[in-house]
Amino acid sequence: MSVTYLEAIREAQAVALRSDPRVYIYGQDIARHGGAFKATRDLARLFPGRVLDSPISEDAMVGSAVGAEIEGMRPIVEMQFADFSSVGFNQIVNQAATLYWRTGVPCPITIRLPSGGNPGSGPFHSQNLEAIYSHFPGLVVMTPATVEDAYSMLLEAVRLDDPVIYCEHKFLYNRLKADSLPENNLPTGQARVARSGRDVTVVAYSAMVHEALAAANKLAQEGLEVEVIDLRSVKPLDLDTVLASVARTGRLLCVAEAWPWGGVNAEVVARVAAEGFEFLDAPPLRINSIDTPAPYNPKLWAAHKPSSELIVRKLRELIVW
Amino acid sequence: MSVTYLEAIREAQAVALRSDPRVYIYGQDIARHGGAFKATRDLARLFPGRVLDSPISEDAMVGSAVGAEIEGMRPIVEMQFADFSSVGFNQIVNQAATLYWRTGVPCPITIRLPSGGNPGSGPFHSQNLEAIYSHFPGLVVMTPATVEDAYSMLLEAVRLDDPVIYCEHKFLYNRLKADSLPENNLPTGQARVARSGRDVTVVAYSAMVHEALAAANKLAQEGLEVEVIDLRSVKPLDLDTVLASVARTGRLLCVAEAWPWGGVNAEVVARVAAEGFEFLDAPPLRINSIDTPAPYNPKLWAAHKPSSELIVRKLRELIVW
Amino acid sequence: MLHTLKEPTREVVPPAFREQYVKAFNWMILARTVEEKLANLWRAGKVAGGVYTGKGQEAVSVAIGLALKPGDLFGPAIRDQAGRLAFGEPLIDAVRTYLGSRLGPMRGRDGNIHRGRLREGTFAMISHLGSLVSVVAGALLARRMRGEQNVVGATSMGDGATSTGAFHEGLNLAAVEKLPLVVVVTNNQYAYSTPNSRQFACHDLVDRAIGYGVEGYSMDGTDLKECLEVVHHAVGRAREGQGPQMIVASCLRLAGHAEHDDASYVDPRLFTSPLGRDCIDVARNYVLEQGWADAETVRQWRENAKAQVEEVALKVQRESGPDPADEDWCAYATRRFATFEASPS
Amino acid sequence: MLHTLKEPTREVVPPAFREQYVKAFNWMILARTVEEKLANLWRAGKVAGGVYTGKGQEAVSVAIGLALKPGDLFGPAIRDQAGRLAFGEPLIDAVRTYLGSRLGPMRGRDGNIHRGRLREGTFAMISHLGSLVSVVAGALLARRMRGEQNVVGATSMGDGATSTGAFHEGLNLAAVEKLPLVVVVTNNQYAYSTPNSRQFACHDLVDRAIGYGVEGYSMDGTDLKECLEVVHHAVGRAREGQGPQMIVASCLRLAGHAEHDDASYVDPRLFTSPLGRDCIDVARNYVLEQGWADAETVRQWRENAKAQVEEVALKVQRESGPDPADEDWCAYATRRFATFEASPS
Ligand SMILES: Cc1ncc(C[n+]2csc(CCOP(=O)(O)OP(=O)(O)O)c2C)c(N)n1
Ligand SMILES: Cc1ncc(C[n+]2csc(CCOP(=O)(O)OP(=O)(O)O)c2C)c(N)n1
Ligand SMILES: [Mg+2]
Ligand SMILES: [Mg+2]
Repeated sequence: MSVTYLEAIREAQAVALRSDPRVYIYGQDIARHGGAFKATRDLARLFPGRVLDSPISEDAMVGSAVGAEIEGMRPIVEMQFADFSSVGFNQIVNQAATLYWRTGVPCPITIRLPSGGNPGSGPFHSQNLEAIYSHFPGLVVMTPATVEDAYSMLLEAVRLDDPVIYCEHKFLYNRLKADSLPENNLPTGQARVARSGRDVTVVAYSAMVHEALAAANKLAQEGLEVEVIDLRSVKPLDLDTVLASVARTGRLLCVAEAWPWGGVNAEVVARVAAEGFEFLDAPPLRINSIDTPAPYNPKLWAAHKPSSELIVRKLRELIVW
Repeated sequence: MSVTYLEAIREAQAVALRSDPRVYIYGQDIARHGGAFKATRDLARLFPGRVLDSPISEDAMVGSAVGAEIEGMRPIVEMQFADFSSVGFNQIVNQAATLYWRTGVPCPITIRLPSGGNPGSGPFHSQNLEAIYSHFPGLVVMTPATVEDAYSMLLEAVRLDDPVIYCEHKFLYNRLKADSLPENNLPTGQARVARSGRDVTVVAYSAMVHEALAAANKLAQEGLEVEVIDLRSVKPLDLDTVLASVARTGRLLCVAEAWPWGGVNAEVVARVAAEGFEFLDAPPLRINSIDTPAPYNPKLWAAHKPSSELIVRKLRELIVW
Repeated sequence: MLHTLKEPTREVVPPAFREQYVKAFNWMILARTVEEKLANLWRAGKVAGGVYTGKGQEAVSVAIGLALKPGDLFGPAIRDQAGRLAFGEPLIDAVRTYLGSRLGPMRGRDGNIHRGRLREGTFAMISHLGSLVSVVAGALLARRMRGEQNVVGATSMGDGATSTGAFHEGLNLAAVEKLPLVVVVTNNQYAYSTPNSRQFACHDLVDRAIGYGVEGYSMDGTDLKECLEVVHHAVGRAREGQGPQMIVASCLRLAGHAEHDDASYVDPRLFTSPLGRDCIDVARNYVLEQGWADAETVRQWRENAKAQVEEVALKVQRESGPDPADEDWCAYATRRFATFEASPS
Repeated sequence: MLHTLKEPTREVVPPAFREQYVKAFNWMILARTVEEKLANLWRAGKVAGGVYTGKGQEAVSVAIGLALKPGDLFGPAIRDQAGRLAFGEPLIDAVRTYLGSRLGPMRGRDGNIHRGRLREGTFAMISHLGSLVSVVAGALLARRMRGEQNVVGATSMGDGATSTGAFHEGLNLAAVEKLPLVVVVTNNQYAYSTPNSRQFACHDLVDRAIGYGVEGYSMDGTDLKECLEVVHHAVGRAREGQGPQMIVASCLRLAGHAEHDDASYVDPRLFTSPLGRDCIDVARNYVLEQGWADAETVRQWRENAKAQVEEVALKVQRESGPDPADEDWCAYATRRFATFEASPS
């Protein structure tokens, strides 16, 4: 048996629905149609009345999920694309994120954001918004990079008593496969060493983990040992694992597909610079997408986002600093 | 004559209306009532038909401003509080921010965000959203800290061909006074050395510049020379001025009222760490508000945000590192 | 689909209604009294931020609180002191929340009208207007999914809030799901300083009901009798499974937007128009007319309200405020996540 | 306030109308033809992303484009190929934009239906449904402030887009300002896979008009004659200063949501209902009936359209795509701001 990243997401939802009567899923075209990406394929049939098509109303989708969880449910909201969560933004950052802090009543909702670029997706179907949501207190932001994490982190998202922004990367949906789904996994808030190496640390998350691994493989042929850390969740962010790595390598490169101003890369670098200053033998560097919207044309798109080639080049600079 | 920060904002709008027939102002309660904070006092009377009350529709307020500027106007949109821009978020980050890049047609709109905390304002009338807007390509984000900048930067915002998020700090409205308004000023994208010093660099913006200056005054009595840099705009962000300062002092503390994850502080630290690594004699540090919503109770609020006392303490740590 | 109960029959008044009316009137007095006290505390510099009162809107608000039953849900708006009390919110909640007390339901973290007791069915609004509509709708959806029958959720808002996308999306969602949601729009002619003419262009906001496919009513918000009848009827329809109900009440905001606002922008003619009637005066006259109480009894009721308010205000002012040092600075229910984020101190 | 022109008189057809009808029919054919070509290119792997066609909706769309005059404004939606052409968008724009050409109006930066020529009055939509309503409204506000009379702005959307807060806020704003805005809602029974029954609960979306205080019309979107008449009338009313106009056209989406979608969720009975009529067939029959052309002439028109499309497609496919190396990676009109932000390469 082989299972894709997308199937893992579907399967996690099936398990959540099966094992917890409080779970339901709400989103556009997710019932009979199984969703724009088929992440809920068949679930409406298997779980009647618990997978509901919503109107095109992202604000109300999120607001209603908050109301439902106050009354004891554990909703999963599917945004058709991460980019459209901008319309539900207010309910996410002001209603859901603050609820527990204001009232003491937890807010266990999961919002799935199909994120990131694909050739031909263009400026409004390619966004990476993890930095936006991480800035707001009260939100948990997950960014699974593997089939295993896509599965186990979504299950954990549903179990957690906090609102979770679950950023699933569309580029990985059908490209990533695993042999089986895990029974257990690291808890959220713990990063993973995706590849060990002693020369330089690359911190990445979501699809960029794979670009980083490709770069590491490339450089391994030249005898360079690159350690790759997969953050898994970007809020909370596991600095300990990063620091332990930088303490060994002395060198740090952060890679993210998001735009360059602020965001995960800046946060990681700022923390390492503050708390691991003495470990650093070279300036900590960052790679992001270019500071423009994501272009539609596939060639432009490929140049807009970080690639393994670019990572290789930057690592070569870094290593000789 | 003495003029407050708030009066400077009103005056800049009066000048813009007077000197450019394309300028109009749109917002809730801004016409006859002169706005919740009186930033448009009397302007509706002085400029008939050009200061318009909007319905409570932040999405449409911003959308309509984009439409109007496409047809040659230069709108100023007043959000009643920065916090409510979350409802206009989609039109800001997707419609306005991308317009020039997508179509080649510039997007000269100014969105005024009354920002920041005041005693008793609570979680939804205190927010600092500069990090959110800075993350999106295409937006200019201004954070004036002085009466002079409040005036000249707002005039520049209206003149610029890009969408400007103008973050005016409510705490400064009536507390800050100047003798007169400037004829000229630094251009946007250029930071200002608010106070010179050779021992340590504090980078701040908006209201926190004054907390930093208070801390610097305090430490000056102990013979410590703190350099304070006022970023003025956080996107674009003037790294050169910051680097030049850190090159002299070797020490950096960034102070912002916004939440800790990501944001201006992280961006500044990450850039300095990358481009000024060899200048740093100590870890670059940050101070932000606590990672919860801003509390309503004034005592809690005072403990939630950075204060000059906290800055003094951190600087003392930093200086002996 | 559009019902108007503008002229309900006034002849036969059953004893149960009399009891209801008198109870409502007393809640209205208590609401007015506590808000006057809060305004005084504000003028004395004891309340941070603003004080927002429901003066002139107590009849509409109390009718909501009384039409709901225990187990129902209520999402109040800015001017719902009367409805909150009638639905069961303890009087002390308002005072504690305005004074930022740690003992109040918001523990000093949020203030004034941003309060609620979620476990008792009163939602705590965020400031963003319109955003409770979908929350209450979602709560009703949950109740249905959990198999609970016989529940109603009501939410209240002003004329201005109807211009928000959140209102539209929330009501439409509720209509699609045919949820037992009662939306009460109190058209007090202004949203802060903005008159109806700059807020909407339809003849009456109730004209929106048909476009959502929900039942609509307009009522005189100054007349407690009409308010009790119409809201009771609409809540009943919702409870019977007739789907969302939209009520538009007309009246005038008889105070500033908040205490700091002198409301000088209000058209003075409105005060002398039928919209400008004070619903408490109208109710008092009705009670006297019907012979349900004499002037002395009404005076007694007022004294009683005053005594309650004074006692509570005194008590709360004696309570100590929150201490930042033992504040629990954690925005996460998952406590271990708190340690991950830097919190300078 | 609610007009229905469901049964316009069909007797007298003035020559100007005949000319208009035939012109419209030809634009419809051209739109259908170019979209079929784009679908073919997509199947051949030459188009990245999706292809979204207006099959079955050409009558509504073309009526908008033809009712507007040069100098008017148009904010098209997903399925407005016909209206775009009729309003003056060059045929090549569609092909270039779908193929990501640098020479198209979006220069490869945005694709497919996300195109426009702002200086010629056609707005370029972002993906977020409903968000053009306020943009077009604001453009009309600007025209008024600049003293321009006699201008109309039209914007188009689907049934699903009416559930967005943006639609509500935009139309309400336009109504308050009494702007010459024509909103055309094409109810093609589905929003992607979601049927009307899960999207709204009112009887007919035109029932929303009264709640905004705007004039409303419903029309048969499969009948070109009715579309031309109703849209012409509404645009005229807007131009005369009667404020926003809302038209709801009924029809069926005769293709998938996009080419990758087989639309298997569509209720098959709809295809054989009056809603399922293909507006191009209806128009063709009408032209033949009226004796305005014979079958051979119609065939000729189709051939003509095909030739135009093939020529354009060939030309665009020969053009070279954008080169990332000389792409101008700058999101700011203020060019000096570009240098401030790191752009890795
Ligand atoms: C989305 C949003 N925008 C702006 C505000 C600021 N604001 C608070 S109350 C208010 C006026 C509300 O008017 P209305 O809904 O009529 O209620 P009323 O105060 O008249 O009871 C405004 C504009 C807000 N709270 N939310
Ligand atoms: C705010 C928003 N949410 C979701 C989407 C994804 N989406 C694109 S088209 C579509 C369906 C649109 O349906 P309708 O408005 O009826 O237009 P039609 O496709 O039927 O012409 C959806 C849900 C979007 N573009 N914008
Ligand atoms: Mg009002
Ligand atoms: Mg549709």
